[in-house]
Amino acid sequence: MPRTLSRSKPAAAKSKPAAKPAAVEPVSAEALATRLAQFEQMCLIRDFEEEAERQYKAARIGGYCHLSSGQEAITVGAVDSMREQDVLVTGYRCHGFALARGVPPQAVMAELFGRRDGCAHGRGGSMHLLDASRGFFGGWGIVAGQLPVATGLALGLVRRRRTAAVLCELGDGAVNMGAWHESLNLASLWQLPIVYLVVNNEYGMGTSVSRASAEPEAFRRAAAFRMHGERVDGDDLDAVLEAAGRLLSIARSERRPAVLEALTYRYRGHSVADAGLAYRTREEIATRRAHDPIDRVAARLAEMGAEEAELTQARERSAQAVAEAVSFAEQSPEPELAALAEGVYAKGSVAQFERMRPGSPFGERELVFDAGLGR
Amino acid sequence: MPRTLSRSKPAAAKSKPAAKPAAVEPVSAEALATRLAQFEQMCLIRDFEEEAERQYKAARIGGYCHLSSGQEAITVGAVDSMREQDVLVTGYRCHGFALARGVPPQAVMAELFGRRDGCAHGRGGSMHLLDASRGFFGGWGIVAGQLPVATGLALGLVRRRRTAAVLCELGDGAVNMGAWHESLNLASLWQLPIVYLVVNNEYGMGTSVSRASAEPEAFRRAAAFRMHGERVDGDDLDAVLEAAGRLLSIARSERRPAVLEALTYRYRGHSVADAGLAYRTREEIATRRAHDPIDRVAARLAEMGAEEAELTQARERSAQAVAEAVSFAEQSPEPELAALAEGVYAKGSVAQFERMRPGSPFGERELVFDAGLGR
Amino acid sequence: MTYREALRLALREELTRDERVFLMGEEVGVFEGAYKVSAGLLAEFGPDRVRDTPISEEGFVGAGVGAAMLGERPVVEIMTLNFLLIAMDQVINHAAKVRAMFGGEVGCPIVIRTPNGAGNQLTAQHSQSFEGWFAGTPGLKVLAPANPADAKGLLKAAIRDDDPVLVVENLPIYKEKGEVPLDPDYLTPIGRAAVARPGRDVTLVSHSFATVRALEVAQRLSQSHGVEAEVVDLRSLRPLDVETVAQSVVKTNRAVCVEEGWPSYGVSAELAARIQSACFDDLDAPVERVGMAEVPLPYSKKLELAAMPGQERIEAAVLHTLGIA
Amino acid sequence: MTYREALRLALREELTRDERVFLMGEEVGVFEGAYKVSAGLLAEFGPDRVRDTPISEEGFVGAGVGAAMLGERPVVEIMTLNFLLIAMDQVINHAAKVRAMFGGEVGCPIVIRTPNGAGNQLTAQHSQSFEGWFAGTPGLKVLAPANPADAKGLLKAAIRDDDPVLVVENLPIYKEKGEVPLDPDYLTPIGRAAVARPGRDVTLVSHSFATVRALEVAQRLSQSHGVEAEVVDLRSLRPLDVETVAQSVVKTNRAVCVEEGWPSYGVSAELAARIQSACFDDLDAPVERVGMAEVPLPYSKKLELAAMPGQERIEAAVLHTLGIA
Ligand SMILES: Cc1ncc(C[n+]2csc(CCOP(=O)(O)OP(=O)(O)O)c2C)c(N)n1
Ligand SMILES: Cc1ncc(C[n+]2csc(CCOP(=O)(O)OP(=O)(O)O)c2C)c(N)n1
Ligand SMILES: [Mg+2]
Ligand SMILES: [Mg+2]
Repeated sequence: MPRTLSRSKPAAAKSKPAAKPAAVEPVSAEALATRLAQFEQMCLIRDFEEEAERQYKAARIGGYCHLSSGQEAITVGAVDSMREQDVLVTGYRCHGFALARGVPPQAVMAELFGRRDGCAHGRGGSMHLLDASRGFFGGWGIVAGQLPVATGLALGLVRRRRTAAVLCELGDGAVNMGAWHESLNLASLWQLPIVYLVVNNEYGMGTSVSRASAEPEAFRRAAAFRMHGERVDGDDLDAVLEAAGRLLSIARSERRPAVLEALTYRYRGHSVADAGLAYRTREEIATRRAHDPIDRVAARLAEMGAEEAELTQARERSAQAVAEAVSFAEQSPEPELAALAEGVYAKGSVAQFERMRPGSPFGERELVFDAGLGR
Repeated sequence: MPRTLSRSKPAAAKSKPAAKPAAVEPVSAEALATRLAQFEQMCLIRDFEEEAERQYKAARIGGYCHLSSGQEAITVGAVDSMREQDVLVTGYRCHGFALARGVPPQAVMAELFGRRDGCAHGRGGSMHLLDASRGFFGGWGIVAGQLPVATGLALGLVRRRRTAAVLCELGDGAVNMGAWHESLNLASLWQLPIVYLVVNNEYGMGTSVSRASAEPEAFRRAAAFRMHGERVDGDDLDAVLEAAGRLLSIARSERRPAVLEALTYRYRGHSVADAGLAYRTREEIATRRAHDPIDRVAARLAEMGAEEAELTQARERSAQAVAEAVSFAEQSPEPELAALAEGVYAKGSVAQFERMRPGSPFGERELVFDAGLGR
Repeated sequence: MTYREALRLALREELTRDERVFLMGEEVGVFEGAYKVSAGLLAEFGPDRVRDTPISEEGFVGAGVGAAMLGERPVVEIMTLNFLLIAMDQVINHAAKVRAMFGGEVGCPIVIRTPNGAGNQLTAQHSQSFEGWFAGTPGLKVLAPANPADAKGLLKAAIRDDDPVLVVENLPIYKEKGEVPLDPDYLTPIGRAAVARPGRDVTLVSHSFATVRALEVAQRLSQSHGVEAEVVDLRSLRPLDVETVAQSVVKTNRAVCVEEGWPSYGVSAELAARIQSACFDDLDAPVERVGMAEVPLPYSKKLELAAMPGQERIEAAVLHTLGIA
Repeated sequence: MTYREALRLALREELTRDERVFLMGEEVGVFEGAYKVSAGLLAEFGPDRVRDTPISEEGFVGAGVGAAMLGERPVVEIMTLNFLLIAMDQVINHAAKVRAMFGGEVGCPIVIRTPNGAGNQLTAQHSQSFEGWFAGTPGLKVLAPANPADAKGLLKAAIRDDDPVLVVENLPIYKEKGEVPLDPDYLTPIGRAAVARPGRDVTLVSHSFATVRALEVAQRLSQSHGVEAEVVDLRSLRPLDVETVAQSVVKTNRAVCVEEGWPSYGVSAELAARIQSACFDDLDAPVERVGMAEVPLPYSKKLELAAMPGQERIEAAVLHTLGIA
């Protein structure tokens, strides 16, 4: 698809042109190391997703399980453009984002296994990963429901006078929800530091973008809020890094929000339960796999002068990390029944609920009140 | 404000340019008669609103009562552009639209009085006028809530293969609701025959457009759906007639939806309860009143060669009609208590509810079941 | 035939019978339904009758309301009940109000069908049962079939009804099998509960998946304790057939209300309130309630199983009500 | 001081006490609040602390959720409870889920304050009381002050609470006057009902405006029939102080639950269910419920008055429960 720029935008005008392909620049050792690390992150995500699918089919992971194989360049490119103080919010297809943000694979796999050492202690599962210590505020399951929340996090950053921005991931299907409209209007009206990353993988479940959106070029919708919008090839790590880096820094320093639409493709079905063939052909998938984002980075690394061995080692380390994640998850204990109600309310709410016991539904006393409600 | 046209629009391009001011054309007797009738409608609306305010202050009208004084050119221009088969949907500021659509002033005033002969039999009041026989499907109170409904009415017209369109009125404040986004996307995606008429009276309650909308030129938001959008001076009857007529006929014949933003000003407060001075100045109101849309039509009529007497008679007839509406409303009986629950469910639902009586809340049997539930 | 197939048959029959009927929702066409209820219908009836929508619950539920006001018979699928929260304003403040607010001048014969329920570790945002909220809204009718025959009969009755009807289906029972009348005019009456299992010792009142569980428990109790529980399957939550429930309790003198949702302020609260009022002198024990533990449902299978109203918990509640153990 | 002024005082005190507290909502600033609760606060605290919003309930309620997750203390005003339907998904599927779904790692200390209630012929879309739906949602807390002192005490307690709290106010009582403690640290405890009027013959259980009505009726009955009704003002719907209700019923042996909303599947259903369970052996008569007639509220003053739970209907229910007349 063509990389067109939204016409509605001061920001685009001002912003410096996209960095030229790094190849023509002299490659610093540092640049090479960074790119290698990103390559390894992408491999880690791919390996992790493939392992998750195996574990799901082995019934050790339940619920909905949405994989992001094929979308790694967006994930790594966008998250690596974030600073430590920045905030990340995503939808339910969030394994890769969690890993890219540095959440240990063990904590992610343990969450998918529903174990106590999971990043949400087995309460959230695949769709609801988070790590507040790394500014990752979930992992949400209602399409577009994360947009108002992310917009509010950006408002929170402003109120706290932090020079930081929010990166909010959403899918191409989410841009038709009212929550998108209300969120972007607020973000632009209030000049909030937030970048809405539209991961356009061409389908929302079985519905192609053109069957769902009257304006299939989602980034153009930013203009309805006098907001900057642009589109990148989401399978080109350099392009994503450049665009996400630029838009996040504009958000941070000038408090100007933006929409970044990244084009990619989802290799697997919508979730592990979906074969993903009812609405697209095997050929289509094969064609896309032929331009695999990980292979493309590998090729760039070769150009940059990386040794084949370095790539192999990176691949091995990621495979290793995933294997360790699995054994960690296996060993992590299940949550205690006696803590079923812990975390439903803030600690210290016990007294508030004490007088609610009489006439409780059957079992409520033991299961909820005695199991830590408000504790 | 400047009358700019949306740039995103094939339709605008195709559509014939706005009709030149009628003055330079030879004025046919018919044209004169039509314009005189419209003048009378505008007077009727103005007189009706002023009477409604008096009656409200005399406590014969209750609830919320939203007047449209100053907005008559939009109301009459848009509604007179409709065909008999077309469908009208509005928000709560709907007295004028009901009258323009031909609902007898008596039925409207009786509704405001909460009487049996009101167009909603005293059940709806000021915000919920309707007349299905004239294709007026309400009269809705939730901001932007009428948009999905109107969009569905347009879908219904298509399914019934009617060559007709929906005119959906909304305010400038409603364009920031998610329902606007979802409705316009559906209308454009499904090519529905509907024109969204944004009555931009500069304020949503006490909030000016620029304080609420990141894109204060609402019509531009149509572009986010590859939909035609344009703006007219809503106080210029000719301009409204031309634009509304053109867009409705495109909707009817080509099934292309559109947004028509009409600029106007609300003379009175948001509702009769609001003095309307906390957020704007007396001067501002005075300036706007100086360009009164009714006076402007009167001037046009003079140019067209209408006799002063004809205008006076029109004014007298409208005053007369309002006076008659009041006495009709006064004489109309109140709804019967014994019919409190009639119309809550379709006739014939009685048997379905019969077995719900045991253990009913106190009074439910007499008040609801015996008062016509499902009858 | 399965519950899913029964729903599909109902849709096919009504689409065939009445031109005004059309389906609308996310993935109902090309994808054949997120849970395959509408499989084959797009091919059979075409895109005007089986309409895929963008993800815009507020928009297309409202579109259904508008189309219904014009006399069409939209059947709107919401992928799961949880997502209906997004269209809440269109359902509660529009669909439910149309007829009464406009003085009976217009109707709104829309059907919204959607599965509720938990299980399968779908976690807090995807495991809820809000049907009581709709059942508490005058202007709406709410149905909840618990078996294939009623799935067909109630959905067809809903589509032919002149008022807005919410048909609450249930994920876990889509695959349940049962006899289904093939007569295309077979309808299950709205506002009539069914005695799903006769008994004399205690009345279990339930709807949707809870009825399936209640029947299993009744079976077990008959064997294990010789307790004969009568199971009243509500089928309809508004109108609510209190008459049938009361007749049963007058006979058994004890009642346990089972629901998959949270009992506090839930469906079982209304049942307990009705029963204590209608059968005050007949009750030998307080009306008991069993439902979902009152926490946002956790992902962990272990916690989820513990939180749900499973056979063990229902059985314990019944025995408790009977003063046994 | 009026109920409205008490709310304003609570807001002013908390805005002064804690930098993290800020108000957000339609017309809360320049317009000083659709019902003037926030009058003067924009002038005093400025636009960052008192933030006008576009008409976008889903957007700004969600924005409150996000800000709260970061540790801010947003107090979001919804013009009336009816409009909260538009933000339903953000309240039920987001605010209420944050803490539990994320394993206790993040909190969501948001306050949503909004008036419910009917009267003044606002008609079907603007006269509703949905607080029971929120009270039935684990993860939320729901408060409903019935007098100025509690309006101040509960709103302050809500703002200081670490969980999402819905504070249901009431249009007709904004103007009611009463004593209000001026101590800036005076809080009304969450989860504690109040015996608003002691009595021995029957217990009236209510919240919000229904408590005002219940007290009037209790007064009248004392004079007209020498009946001494005890009035329990719930103040908190979740947590629900059943203990106080039960203690009263154990004493009076009769209960009438009064609410302004529709009783079926409403707040009074939960109360009746709890009372019949907690006080089974103490009840001399079925728990009675009085509320809004179950129809979308009509505009006509005559019909509206008849539909609402007025003094006459409440009094009749009490006498009926007492077996008098
Ligand atoms: C409001 C809502 N409606 C429906 C769903 C069910 N659902 C889950 S994911 C999905 C498709 C979303 O597609 P897209 O936004 O493109 O994201 P992707 O899955 O491609 O990453 C749907 C319809 C939901 N979770 N929330
Ligand atoms: C969803 C919703 N939020 C808030 C309100 C309260 N309200 C009624 S009218 C109004 C302002 C609407 O302004 P606008 O759309 O410009 O229409 P106008 O009143 O100017 O005709 C508001 C906030 C409502 N009715 N619905
Ligand atoms: Mg997608
Ligand atoms: Mg306006």
